[in-house]
Amino acid sequence: MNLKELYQEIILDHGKNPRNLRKTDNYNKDAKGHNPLCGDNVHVFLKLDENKKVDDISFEGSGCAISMASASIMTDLVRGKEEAEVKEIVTDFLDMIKEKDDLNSKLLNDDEKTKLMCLSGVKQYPMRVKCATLSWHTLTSAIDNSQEVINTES
Amino acid sequence: MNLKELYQEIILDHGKNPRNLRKTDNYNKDAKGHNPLCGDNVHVFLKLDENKKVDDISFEGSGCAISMASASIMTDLVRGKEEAEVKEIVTDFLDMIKEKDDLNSKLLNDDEKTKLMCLSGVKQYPMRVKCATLSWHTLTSAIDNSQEVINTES
Amino acid sequence: MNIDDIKKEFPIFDNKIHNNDLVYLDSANSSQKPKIVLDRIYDFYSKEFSNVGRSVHYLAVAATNLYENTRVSVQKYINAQDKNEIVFTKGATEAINLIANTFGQKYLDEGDEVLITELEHHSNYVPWHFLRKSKNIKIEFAEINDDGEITLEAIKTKITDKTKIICITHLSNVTGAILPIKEIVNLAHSKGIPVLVDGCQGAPHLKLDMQDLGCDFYAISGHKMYGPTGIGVLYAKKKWLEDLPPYQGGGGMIREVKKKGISYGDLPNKYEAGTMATAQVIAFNESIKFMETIGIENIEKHEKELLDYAIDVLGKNNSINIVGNPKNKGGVISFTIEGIHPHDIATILDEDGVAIRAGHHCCQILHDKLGLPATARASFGVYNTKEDIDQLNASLNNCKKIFNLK
Amino acid sequence: MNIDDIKKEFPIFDNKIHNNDLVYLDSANSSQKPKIVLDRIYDFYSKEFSNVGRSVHYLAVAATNLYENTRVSVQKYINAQDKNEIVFTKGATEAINLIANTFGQKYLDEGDEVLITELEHHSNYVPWHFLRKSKNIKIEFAEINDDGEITLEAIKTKITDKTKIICITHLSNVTGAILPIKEIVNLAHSKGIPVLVDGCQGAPHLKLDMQDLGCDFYAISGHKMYGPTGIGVLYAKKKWLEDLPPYQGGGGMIREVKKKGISYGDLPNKYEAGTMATAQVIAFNESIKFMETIGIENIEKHEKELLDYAIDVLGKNNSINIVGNPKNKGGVISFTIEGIHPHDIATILDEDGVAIRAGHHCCQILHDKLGLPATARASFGVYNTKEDIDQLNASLNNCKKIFNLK
Ligand SMILES: Cc1ncc(COP(=O)(O)O)c(C=O)c1O
Ligand SMILES: Cc1ncc(COP(=O)(O)O)c(C=O)c1O
Repeated sequence: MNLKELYQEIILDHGKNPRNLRKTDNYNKDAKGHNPLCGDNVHVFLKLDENKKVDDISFEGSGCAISMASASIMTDLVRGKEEAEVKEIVTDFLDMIKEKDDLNSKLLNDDEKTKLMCLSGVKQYPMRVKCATLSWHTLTSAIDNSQEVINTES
Repeated sequence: MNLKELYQEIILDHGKNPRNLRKTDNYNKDAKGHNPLCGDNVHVFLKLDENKKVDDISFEGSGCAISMASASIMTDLVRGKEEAEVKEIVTDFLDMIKEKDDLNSKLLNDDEKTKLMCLSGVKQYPMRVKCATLSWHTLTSAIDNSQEVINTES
Repeated sequence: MNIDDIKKEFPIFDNKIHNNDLVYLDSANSSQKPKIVLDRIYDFYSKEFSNVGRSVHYLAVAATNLYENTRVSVQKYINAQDKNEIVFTKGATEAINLIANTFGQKYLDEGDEVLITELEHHSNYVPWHFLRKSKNIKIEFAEINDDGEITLEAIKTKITDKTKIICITHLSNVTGAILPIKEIVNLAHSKGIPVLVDGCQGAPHLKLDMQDLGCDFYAISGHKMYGPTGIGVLYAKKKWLEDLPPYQGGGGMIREVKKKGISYGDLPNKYEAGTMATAQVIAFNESIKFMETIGIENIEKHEKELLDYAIDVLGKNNSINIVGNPKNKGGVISFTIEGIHPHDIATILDEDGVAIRAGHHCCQILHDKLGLPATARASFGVYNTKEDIDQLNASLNNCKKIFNLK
Repeated sequence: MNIDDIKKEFPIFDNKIHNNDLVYLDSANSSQKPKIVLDRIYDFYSKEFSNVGRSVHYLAVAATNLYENTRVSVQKYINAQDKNEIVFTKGATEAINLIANTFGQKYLDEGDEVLITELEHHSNYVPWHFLRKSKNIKIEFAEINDDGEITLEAIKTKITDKTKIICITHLSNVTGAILPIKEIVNLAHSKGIPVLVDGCQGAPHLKLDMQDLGCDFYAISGHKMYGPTGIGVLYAKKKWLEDLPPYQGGGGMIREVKKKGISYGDLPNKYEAGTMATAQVIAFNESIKFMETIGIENIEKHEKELLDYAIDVLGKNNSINIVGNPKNKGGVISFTIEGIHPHDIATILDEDGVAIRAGHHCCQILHDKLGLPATARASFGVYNTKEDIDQLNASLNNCKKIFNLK
């Protein structure tokens, strides 16, 4: 295992200074996520325009470096994408964290992929995978408008 | 251990043909005993005369050879004794079964002691001690007029 | 399958009982444990121990994975649809109490009926009795026939508009009767009634397939399945676990806890409050593997052979009366000998190293019905042999000699 | 007392974690087990195994005696008046649920108040919360002071005419605060209110004397006392056990079972339904002996030395904030580091073989009050040493380096 891979500079940076940590005005979709193991909470706010494009996305919550960095990078990446595209990116990310070696989506440019791959260090830390995926599951829930609280324990 | 000591002829005889297995008419004291482990039940009926002497004693119930023989021998022995004497005999018997080598009560003649000592074989069978003592505890309860069901499990 | 080899896997048989080999015929009470189960407990505590699900350090991660592995093994073993349909309890008794309590809270009201059978173990009666007191419900008993069986018909007769749940044993721990669960479930479901199966005696001896049986709840005790004490399984269809309230409250079963209110965790955490029997759950995986390695079909076949042999041998012993004569019967023989109380039988047999059980076997209702205060019971496990039956019979003859019977 | 020798009695420390020695600082979560406990489990299953209290054969008699021996050992260890005041459960969580359920059934009605504290573990809150739902009772929280303590005064303030039971932890699993139980019990009893003590953290670390404490109920988890998982103890004064209704129904807890009704067995059987965690109970006797052999006074002294040392060392490490500062404190240190989330700390420490816990430690109410979503926690057992604390501190410095903190 390699702590250096887990805590890369970019993770530490996003963890310490998360982008989009605020509440979008006039958001039209949102969802809450919760990790009962560590007590981490995240609340994702989405504003889709009439073309279902992400006009704004933000989040509130607190958590470890991994979960904050993951939410921060995620919110940066999906702004401007369409709903269907967002879902594709989420799936791609979750697949990578779970089993795949790489990201495959053509919706992401190399720079974006590199950023996301920084999170792949958690693969060696099974108990921390949930930290990296919580905000992503919550984003899906927000898009699907499902009312349930996302719970990464299950 | 020695099964022969446990199942002496006299035990087998009393076990098969228990004396006083009936219900005393006009009894004035009674109590029920129960052994939840084996489901054995005994109901002891006492008729004390105005001098608190045992005019009649009987029992109903079903159980193993040891418990039937014990009740049978007990009821034979205490007939004609006074309440206080009955209690002394009960204590003497229980002491013998629990820890003492012999019976000490002067209220019992040698013949009676020999009969009772036949039950001492259960000492080597801890789980069977309850079978031998159930009716005796129940007799005490009848004399004391206590309403609770005697339960040898505790 | 070589049964002598299997017996060798159980360290208990290396011991002498009153200088005799142990003839263990009390497996319906609790089974002995193979060495791999004991080794697993030892290894877990000495190499991998940690509390489950609460810390992120190495040992905690390892323990949590091992714990969850058992859940998956059980799921596969009983063919449940989802691993979260497997809830660990401390035993079958707790599993049944869990359902009686939560189902009772939500679905039982004054006048409602719970249908059980005369074969039920106290564990599948007393928890329902509590509701009789607290909610004024009724308990109905489906009656046995002369062979000591419960037929589909016996159940049908007792179902009314008020029947809210049917709770039945898979295999009687006294007569050995195997109930027609699938047919009963079909009938019950056609009337919208859920079915709880007490699988204590079913799980160690019969092939289990929850999809085939179709029951809503199935309760298992690990210690009767060659596993450790202190571990049981409640199988429940997901819709029920999602629908019913939690049973015990504590750490691990919550989502969010505030002064004003509490929300509960997802399945199966919702039903696993507090520190669980971690080591026992982990070792239980080895019990499942042990049974899988032999193959439940082979276990069934072996025990059936023993049963047939025992019925034959004891049947020829003219003082012995076998209780019940079910067509579909598992490896349990309860019997009486006219003139010798079961307790005396058990004591005398023990002297020869033959361990049987005497009493009402936690089935007083059945014994009342049969008019017997107690019976003697020999029950089989995979380690038993025909020699065990022969020894049983010889020791029973010794009983008769001591009691001067012919 | 030579602690190095004691450490050798725990096989777990023979293992390497990520190539490092294990520094186990998660004993408040669950303690490691000495070899004698593991050996006892192994020996019991391989030489003496049988179900308890139900059969009369040799193994059953032996097992029943061993089982009851533990009850007597526990009675003596905690100085209970009667061995039947000791009820075995699967853990402290079940013990508290048992009382919440049975006391709640009988004595709590709409508007009644249960007084707990902000320090309580979810296990001593959720079971009472159930009654809030089913019976419309209220739960009041005695408040901590700035040092993370619960004072007698804090309890007094919250007692009203409606207070029906007070439920408090002996030793906080977060701040380490030891509560003035005796004084609280005296106060409560002067108003006729019974007191339940969550002894999960008290039992492994403090001398227990039920006659001195005077509480009505005391809940213990075996796995935190160097014992097996799946075993706990409920101590309850006899008058309560006689007075309260049974909790779970099943085999072993009954007296007579009829179709029309059921009567329950005597103590402690009334509260021990179904097959119990026999092997765990029997092995728990070795845990008690282990603690007795060292002497609880010596354990307390050793852990106090560790605690003082740790507070000194961590206190000098300027990024570390220790949560709470109770005057009377047990071997638990919860802390935060500004700029590093506790989960990240735990992951980084684990790489060095240092096992701590991060999270809310099943105390969300307390963490809410402190305004901390999570803390890191190091907790001690008898096997810990000052070197363990040094390694903890070194690894915390490594965290800071990775996170670029000074
Ligand atoms: C103070 C306290 N109470 C209750 C519990 C719950 O104990 P268990 O999980 O063993 O039932 C714990 C341990 O997690 C604890 O520390
Ligand atoms: C048919 C049946 N049901 C329930 C039980 C109770 O199981 P346990 O005591 O393991 O909870 C038993 C075993 O005694 C049984 O044979």
